[in-house]
This record gives sequence, structure tokens and C-alpha cells, in this order.
Amino acid sequence: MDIRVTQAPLDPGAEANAFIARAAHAGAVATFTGLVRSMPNDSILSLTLECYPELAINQLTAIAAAAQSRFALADVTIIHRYGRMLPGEPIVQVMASAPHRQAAFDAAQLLMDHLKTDAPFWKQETTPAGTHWVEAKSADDDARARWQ
Amino acid sequence: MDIRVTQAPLDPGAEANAFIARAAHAGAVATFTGLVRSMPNDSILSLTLECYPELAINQLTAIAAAAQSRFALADVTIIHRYGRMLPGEPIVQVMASAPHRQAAFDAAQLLMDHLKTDAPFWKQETTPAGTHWVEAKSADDDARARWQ
Amino acid sequence: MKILYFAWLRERLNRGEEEVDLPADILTIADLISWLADRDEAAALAFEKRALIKTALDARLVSHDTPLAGAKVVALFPPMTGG
Amino acid sequence: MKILYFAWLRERLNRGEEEVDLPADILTIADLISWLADRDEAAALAFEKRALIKTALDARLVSHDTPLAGAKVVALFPPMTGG
Repeated sequence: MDIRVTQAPLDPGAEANAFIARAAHAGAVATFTGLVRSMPNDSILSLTLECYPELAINQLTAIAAAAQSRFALADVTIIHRYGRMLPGEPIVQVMASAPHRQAAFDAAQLLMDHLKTDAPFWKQETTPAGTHWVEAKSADDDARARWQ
Repeated sequence: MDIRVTQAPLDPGAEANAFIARAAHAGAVATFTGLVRSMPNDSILSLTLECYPELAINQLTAIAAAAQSRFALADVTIIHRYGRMLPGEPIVQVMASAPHRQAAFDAAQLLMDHLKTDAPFWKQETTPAGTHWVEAKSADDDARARWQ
Repeated sequence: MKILYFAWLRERLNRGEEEVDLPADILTIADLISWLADRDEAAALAFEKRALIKTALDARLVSHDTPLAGAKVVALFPPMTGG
Repeated sequence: MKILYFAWLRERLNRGEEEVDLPADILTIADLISWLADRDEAAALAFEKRALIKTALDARLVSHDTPLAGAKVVALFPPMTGG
């Protein structure tokens, strides 16, 4: 298990290769990478994530341990950045390896659904109209609830 | 869209970074990497995939196009190797990007479920007991059927 | 006892952390929030919808009815929006 | 017409491809499989469970009742096991 909360840039491919090298013999690796979005009709100039690192490490470790035992994962990694990021930069990457693809996919989804609502990060968007805190979405609570 | 059927080695991390660079502004990227498995209780010395490349390209392109329109993907990539591979080597990688994580996850799963049953590859395993063709699994037909 | 504030709660209170000496009758996190809200107008406004406020004791997520006894750091923050 | 065989079908027939001149009454893929199975013992065995055999015409997956007319390449193979 590898849990990181960091202000350093994240290289999704290098992290994927390091994870795959460790977990290779399990057979199935599912990865999710969340990036700073910026669509033509919803332009974002920058995104700043605030974080409570001690609590984030505790929460992400608990989420990863729950996924590992529930889906009998070979290995699991969560890397979550904070600080200021530009469109296209990776914010978060989760990776899960297992002997079968369904377990790897389910684990990666559970990790994302839980960390959206349970990990102490707060997003602040800067758009052409100004800077505002992103509101928590009830859709995220619903996504988390399906695992209970 | 990027569809490749190849005997060349596959670098999962380099492919992920190239895909992310193109699809970055969409926000959500789901990736699945299938590797040659070898567990202590199910030892595999090597895996050889036979392929009908012209049909494989046609089938994978159709699967990718169906996923792209169904889940409104920003981009989709399927890379499938054939030939002889050793444990830990990547066989297949699918990547899907979308504005929302659920669409990216669903697309990656649909791609894998379909290519297991619909893409003309045939696996031959070499174990300490000899060489044999891998039998098609009814679980793979069931996984494919859930998307209909 | 040390209190940490994050995100818009930090902005509305205009501080990220503070040390407080609590009266003896402040036993739980809910008591602490009420006590903080009574100190000034900005705090009263910041804690208006207190059911929204999430809370942690010594870097463990806990509910508002959790006793403060023995804890060194309380954190108060809005719903989380990571991922 | 060219016929391609893959995986254990290729092994059982001991060839990956062949050119055939079809009699005029062989109209569909099902007809072709019956005609191939009648040629020798190895073929009869290879095509024993013919419902298992998947088929493609000019690199398009098709069903056994598809007419051969106009096609250049027929492929016959077992259920696929990729991914």
C-alpha cells in the first residue's frame, strides 16, 4: 500500500509503471487519474486545493485498507496533490491491482467515491468571473452510499 | 481514437502519459492494464496470443466507437498485443477520458468486457504441466451481456 | 487546546488556527462550536449552519457529540471536495 | 476462395490457410463448414461441435447463415479469449 498527500507534481505514467512493476503478477490493474478540467463552456484558469495533511493521510489509509480487504487487492496506491494547479494537471491518481479485472475496477471506483466525500481537501476554482469554493455535490454522497 | 494491434512491447506509463496529454482537459481518465498473470498456485511460464489482425482492428474500432458515443468520451485508446509474453508483461491497455469519472470507468469496463469475447485473440498458456489453449469463459459472456 | 479551520470557514473567521482556554463546562465539540459562535458576529455567521460543519479530533474524523477530554487539536471545516 | 484457420482449429487441421474451389451448391458459411468436414477424418473431428465455430467474411464477423457470394476470405476459428 502506498498513500501520498503531496504538493509535488504527479507523473501519472511513471506512477503507473512503478505500480505495475510491483503488482505485475496479479494480472489486472485499474487506474483512475483526475485532472484539472477546463471545458470551452466552463473555463477554469486555475484550481487550488487546500488540505489537512495529517487527517488526509489517516482517511486515505483507512479507505485504501477497506478496499484492499473488501476486494482482495494485491496492491493499492492513492496519490493526492494539494496547492495550486493549472488545467490539464493531475490532481489525484488511484491504482488497484487484483487477480481479476472486476475487483480492480470496483476497488478503483470505491476509492474515488470515498475520497470525494471523506478526504479533507477543499477545491477553490479561479474562472474568468473570479475565485470561489467548489460546493460539495449530493451526487458524490450518492456515489459513496452505493458501497454501503 | 487510437486502436493498435501489435507484436511490439507495450509501455503502460508512456501510453498513459501520451493519452492524458491529449485528453487532459476532459478531467477524468480511467485505464485498465491486463498483464500476464502468474500466481504461486497457478504458475504460468509464458503466454502466447494468436491474432487475426485485420478482424481485430475492425472489431476493436467498432467497440471503441460504441463506447465513445454511449459515454460521450473525449477520447479512447485500445492497445492489444499478440505473440509470446512472459509473466508481468502487459497484454492489453484500454483508456477512456470523459468530463465525469463514472463515464470514464463505465467505458473502460465496457471496452474490456467486449474485447474479451469479441476480439479475435486466442491465448495459449505454457505451465510446468505443458501448453494448452485457454478456454473461453462463460463469465466473460455474462460480463459482456450486462451492457446490452 | 488548538483549533484548526479550513477552506471557507478559515476565510470567514480570518484565521487558520488559534489556541483557546476552554471553560470547564465545554465538554463536547458541539459545546465548543456554540461557545465559538457566541464570541463575535463573524463567528456567529460562520457557524450559522452548524450541521454542515465537519469535525476532527487529533486528526481523526468524529461527530459533534464527541467529548473533547484529552484531545490536543480540534479541526473544524466545511464538507470536503477532493478527488 | 481463401480460408483462414486460427488457434486449435488451425492445429487440428494442420494448416493456417488454404485456397479452395467450391462446388456451385455451397452457398453459405454453414454449407462450407459441412463441405470441409466431409473431406477427411481430421476435418470431421475439428468441426464436430460446429456451433462453437466463429466465422468472419472479409474481416467482418458474421453468422453461419451468411452467403459466401462475392467474399474473398473466409475465416473459421474457436471462441475468442483475448483481453
